[in-house]
Amino acid sequence: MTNHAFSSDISPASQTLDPHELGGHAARSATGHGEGGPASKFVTVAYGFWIFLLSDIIMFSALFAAYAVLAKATAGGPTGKDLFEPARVAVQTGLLLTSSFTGGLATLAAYRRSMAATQLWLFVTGLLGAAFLFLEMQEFAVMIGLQAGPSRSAFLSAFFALVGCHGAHVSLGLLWLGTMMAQLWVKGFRADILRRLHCFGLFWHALDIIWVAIFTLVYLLGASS
Amino acid sequence: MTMLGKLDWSAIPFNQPIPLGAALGVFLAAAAMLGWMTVKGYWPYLWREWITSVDHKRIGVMYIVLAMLMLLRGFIDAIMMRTQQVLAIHGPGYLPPEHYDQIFSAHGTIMIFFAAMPFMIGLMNFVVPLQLGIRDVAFPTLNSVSFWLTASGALLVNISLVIGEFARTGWLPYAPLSETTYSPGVGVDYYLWAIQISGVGTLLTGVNLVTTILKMRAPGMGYLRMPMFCWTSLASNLLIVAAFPILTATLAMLTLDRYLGFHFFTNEAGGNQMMFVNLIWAWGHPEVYILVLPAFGIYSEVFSTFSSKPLFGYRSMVAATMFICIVSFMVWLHHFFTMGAGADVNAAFGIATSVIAVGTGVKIYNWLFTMYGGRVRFDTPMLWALAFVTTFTVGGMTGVLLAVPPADFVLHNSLFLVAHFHNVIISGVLFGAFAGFTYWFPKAFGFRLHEGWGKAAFWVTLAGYILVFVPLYIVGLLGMTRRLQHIDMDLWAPWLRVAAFGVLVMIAGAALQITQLLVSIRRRDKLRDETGDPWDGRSLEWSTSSPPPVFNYARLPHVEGEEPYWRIKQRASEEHSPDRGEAYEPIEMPRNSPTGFVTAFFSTLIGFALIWHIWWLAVVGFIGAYATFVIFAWRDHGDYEIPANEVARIDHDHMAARSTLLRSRERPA
Amino acid sequence: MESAKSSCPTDASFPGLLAKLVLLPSGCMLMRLLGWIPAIAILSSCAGGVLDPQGPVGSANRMILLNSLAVMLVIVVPTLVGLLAVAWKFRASNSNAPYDPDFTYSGRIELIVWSIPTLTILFLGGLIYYGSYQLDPRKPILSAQPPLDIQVVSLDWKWLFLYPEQGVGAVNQLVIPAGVPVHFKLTSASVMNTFFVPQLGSMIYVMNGMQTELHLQADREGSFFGQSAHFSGDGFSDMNFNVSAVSADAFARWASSLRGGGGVLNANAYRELARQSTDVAPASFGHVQPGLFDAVVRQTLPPGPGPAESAAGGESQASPKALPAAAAPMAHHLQGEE
Amino acid sequence: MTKIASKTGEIKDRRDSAPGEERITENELAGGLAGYLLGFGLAILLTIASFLAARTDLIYQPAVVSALVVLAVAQMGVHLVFFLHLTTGPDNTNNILALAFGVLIVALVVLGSIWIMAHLDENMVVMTPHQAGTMP
Ligand code: HEA
Ligand code: HEA
Ligand code: CUA
Ligand SMILES: [Cu+2]
Repeated sequence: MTNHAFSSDISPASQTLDPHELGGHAARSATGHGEGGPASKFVTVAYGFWIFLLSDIIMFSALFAAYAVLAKATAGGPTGKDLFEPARVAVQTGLLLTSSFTGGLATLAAYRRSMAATQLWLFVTGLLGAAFLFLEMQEFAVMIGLQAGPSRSAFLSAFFALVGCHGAHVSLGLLWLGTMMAQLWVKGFRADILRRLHCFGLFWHALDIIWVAIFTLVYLLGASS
Repeated sequence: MTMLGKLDWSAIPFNQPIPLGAALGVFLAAAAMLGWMTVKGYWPYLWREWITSVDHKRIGVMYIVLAMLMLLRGFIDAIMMRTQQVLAIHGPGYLPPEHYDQIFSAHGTIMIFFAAMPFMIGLMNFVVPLQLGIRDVAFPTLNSVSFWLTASGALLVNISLVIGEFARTGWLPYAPLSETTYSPGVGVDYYLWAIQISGVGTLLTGVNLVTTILKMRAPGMGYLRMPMFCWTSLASNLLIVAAFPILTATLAMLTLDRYLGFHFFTNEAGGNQMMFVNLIWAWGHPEVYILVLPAFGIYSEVFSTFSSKPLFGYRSMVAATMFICIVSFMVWLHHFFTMGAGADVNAAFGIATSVIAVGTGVKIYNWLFTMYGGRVRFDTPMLWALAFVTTFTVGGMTGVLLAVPPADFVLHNSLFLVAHFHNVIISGVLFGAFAGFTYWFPKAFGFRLHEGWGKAAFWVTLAGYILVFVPLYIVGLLGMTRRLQHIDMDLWAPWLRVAAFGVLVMIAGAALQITQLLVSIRRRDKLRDETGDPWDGRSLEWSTSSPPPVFNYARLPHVEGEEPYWRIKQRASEEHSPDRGEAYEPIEMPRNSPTGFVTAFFSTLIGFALIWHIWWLAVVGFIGAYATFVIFAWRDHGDYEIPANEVARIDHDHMAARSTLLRSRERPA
Repeated sequence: MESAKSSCPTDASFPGLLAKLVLLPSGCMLMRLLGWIPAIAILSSCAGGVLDPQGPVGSANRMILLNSLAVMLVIVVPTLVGLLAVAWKFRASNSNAPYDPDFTYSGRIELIVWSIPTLTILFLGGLIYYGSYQLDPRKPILSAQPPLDIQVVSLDWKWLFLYPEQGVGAVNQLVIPAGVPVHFKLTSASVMNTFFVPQLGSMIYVMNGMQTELHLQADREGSFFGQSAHFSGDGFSDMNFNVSAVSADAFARWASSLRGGGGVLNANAYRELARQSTDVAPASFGHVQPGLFDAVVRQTLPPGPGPAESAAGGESQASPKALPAAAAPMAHHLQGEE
Repeated sequence: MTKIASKTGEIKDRRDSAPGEERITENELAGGLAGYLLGFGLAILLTIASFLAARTDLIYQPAVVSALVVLAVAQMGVHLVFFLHLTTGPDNTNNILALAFGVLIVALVVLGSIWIMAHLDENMVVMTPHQAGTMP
């Protein structure tokens, strides 16, 4: 794992002959399409997780579709404009965004094999995620207290399901994070743990992307229209 | 009673002799089976070699065994429906509505999710890594988890036979019928949790196989050198990855409605029932192509092998496959043309639907030209394939007819529709499964299935199939609607009698098929396949022994063109030696793991607990599942090593058998 | 959409075409067999069903159905014949057939193979496009006669028909004047159902809290079978009704005879009716409270209660009066007779 | 990981990167920490812009939607490029193709559903309870 061959992976000769790497699929030469034989375990695991994330995003898309269709079905109850608090959402966004950034820092630290820094940044990431989650739970509690729980109207059902599903993902992420930090602590930078760490990074960034869609389509549009 | 949630003695159908008898029968059979295995001391063997196995071949076989059991269960449901409908002409028949409604719902659910899907996934699991020339799928342990979650879902559906009831809503629980107001019982909950749990398994399979195909091919196996079955598997698994999350989300919404008083699809508080229909078909339509695409791949292999020719128009076939894969996501509205979306929407989706016929047509013609100029051998797999192309073309045509909105306005939900989809599913998927089963059986077990019994089963099943479903087309045109528990129209009666007779013929077909299996097992020594290549095959799986060693290939094959195995054979028969003469190296293989089995155990527990509102048990289940994951993640050694000399020894025997074969076969120029 | 002629297949263009198809490669058994399957269906359908339409919409449905089928058969039948012929000709035991394992690609065949289905679909696409617009269920039927308005409510498990102009209503019995376009507005009191009279044509879903529309017309007097085409629960199999198309005079007489009679459908009676009940005999109401249908659509009248509050007896709780036998042949278990 | 031949004789594809792999950025202008910082900064700017766009009167109101959508798409792009290290390089082809497939499906499902449901709803107009009839 310590031998990181970067640009040298592509031999200088091939670079000059084929600067845009559009060359033919000469037998046995790796092409990025798997013609060189099975990919490394790291690539395989990360790619598999990537596919899983895409499927997860498609699941969210069904929830988004439901929200879009039901957003007006307030059944005489409160609307988004009545309920949403832009300030809270702004703070939540800041927290999640920063946690994505610190997650990146953790990845970099792991790349440098620095245990202390990795653990520290993972911890900060988790902390920010937990703070985000806390604000979200608080928001839900407030809404339910206002008789604006998920059973009030189809709009609120769709809202709670969509935002709640994201929240559930964040919670699962925290559970995963905690488990993985313990593993990292006990077992060190082992190949399988590094793979999981990498997958966690992908997961966390993807949650951030989904949040971007949520704060735009649910909160900002809901509060503005 | 609160300890057990909603569960009490009334859940067991003491007052209904038929389900109770069936349940007792199944229970006794299962108990006898378990007892027998205990007495014989088979448990350690089963645990070691099967239950905890992460070998893609073993998992594939287990999928197929599950599928065949569920096929039998679904078939029994079908027999009950066909007989009920003839006995209930101007009468009540023998199945009251509340029971009959469960039967067609269970039939559809079981056939699609627990017979057809596992059969196809089992075949893909078994074949794809072999055809790609690799040692296992990308994530072997996950593969085992997938299988056991599927089994867990199947188990829940079958438990509903004994404890409680199954959904009475049809195989897709349209809201608001499936909401608590109109379905207060546990039937829909059984459906929801069974499908959610097995759905997770299916999704993971999709991820696994997509990754395997895109990232794990033998050196030199470029995309355009993959056998057709790998391409259709790729398409099918891409569809799984894209469609199953929609199903998960949709059923989750219904679950929230039922459990937590949400209002996605209820009549009250602004819920929108049409949204359920929309979302469920956004999954449901791709689903039917998830089923049929792998079958198209099987047929491609079969046509090519038994015509002794490479597949005709390979690139076209690839293009058509990916075309179907994408377009199948743009047509879902054709299942609710009659909901009233208006002319614009209907026309757009009608045209998009019929466009799929182009991709499928191309495939049909390419199969035709594959036979053209070949030497067609009518072995059982080829018979299934021929029955498929012909009858499927008719079923596809009636599908296109349904894609014409004004025609669908009078055929929707009629028995014409029922006939359409059995016409495509049985010839497409079921015959494909049978063809693949017969074709790869020798690879899996080292001996062939008996041809005589196989052909008899084929002809009888084909006859039964036509006798059942042609009459259904006709009664459909006569206005008969689906899911009728009793019938009052004399007009339909004669055709229903023909269909009932047809199902008797089908029973004979199924009996012949089971006989074929039993006879073949008894005469396995005569049917032994020593060479690993019983059909004069063309793709890599035939180059290893039957059954293949755990590691599939002692040395990964180096692919230097299309149909690599065919080339190896040709070269070898010229050189009179299959051996490349390279040295053996030790091989690392993944260790067995009980993770899948244990996870599924806890999932079943969670499912059952949630169905019956036994909340504490659900919590226990969740903790158990989490602990299982942590323990799995904590382990230090995921792989074990097979030493080089062991690999050499295993491979040597195979090579010896093979050389004799290759020398004995003369190759046409 | 002019009115349909006699409905037996002798005058439909399709069997002629079919006969040609069957006779063309005379001697091919399989062709005959395949040709016979739809033929049988058509022959037997004289007695009722979607190939025996009794109104303009149904006729147009059938025309489009048969057109599409014919177009597809033109290429599907040769395909089937070709498949079996090729398989047989190139059987391994036939030493006369050439073996050409290198015949794996032909640009010309490739082109043909993609274009044949494409062209067929292009034609079908036109049919789909124009058909969808012409037969949109919401499109009124062109007619000199002003349309009759009928409101339809599906209940668990029976059909309620309301005549807003006449102020009367009926359960599981639909009486319409022949030759007059009918404008249906439909909704459901509980779960989804589909309103479908095979011999009149197009069906449409009904849903609670929503209103769908449908235009149908019966060209001749007669009695037709109607049903729900979407499963709606345990009583679904009995959710059928008889459609009596009668002369305009008879229709007027029927309506006024109802109006004179008893049976009041107001909110309370409706609530009773909305309870689950199966195998409900046809019944009628001489007075229907105005605005009832809208109240159901707007959910001012709540959705049906489902199994929870339903009477165990399975008998309709409303107090309807049996239909006057003179106006309409009343039968619950309808036969296929005309 | 990038050894040419492993113990089992498999040849690893060296020009194949995992999604998000850190080494991808080594050849890029803003690699490592710089890349994360840049991405973080851009994301913050875009977020602020979104919140402002939702409140300001400077944008023609009906067009606020498009402003928000554009900003969101831009922000997702920033995340993909700077945090998930997606590039158009040949080593990333598979990753991008998978993403494109996912985006296509998401678009089909969301836009298709909205289109279908809009038509269904429009054809089944129900008046609001306020306009309800005179039933008791
Ligand atoms: C994969 C899907 C699948 C399959 C294979 C089948 C197979 C069959 N189906 Fe099914 N069916 C559905 C999917 C399927 N069905 C669905 C989705 C519905 C809708 C449900 C709903 O309304 O909600 C439905 C509904 C349905 C109905 C209800 C119609 C109605 O609504 O009125 C009927 C009635 O006859 C029916 C009949 C049959 C019959 C006779 C078969 C037979 O063809 C079965 C034949 C089986 C065999 C020939 C296998 C026997 C062989 C073995 C068991 C041996 C295996 C062993 C070895 C290989 C060694 N089906
Ligand atoms: C494996 C399963 C499978 C397959 C492959 C198909 C294939 C097709 N199906 Fe089917 N379908 C189902 C399973 C399947 N279907 C099920 C389960 C349902 C009902 C579910 C329920 O309601 O419970 C259903 C319902 C269904 C409907 C809804 C009807 C209704 O509810 O009212 C429609 C409507 O468009 C339809 C159309 C089609 C079309 C156009 C194809 C096409 O893909 C067919 C293409 C093939 C051909 C056309 C033949 C070969 C082509 C040629 C030889 C070329 C030349 C031909 C022409 C140009 C016509 N199907
Ligand atoms: Cu359905 Cu409106
Ligand atoms: Cu479909």
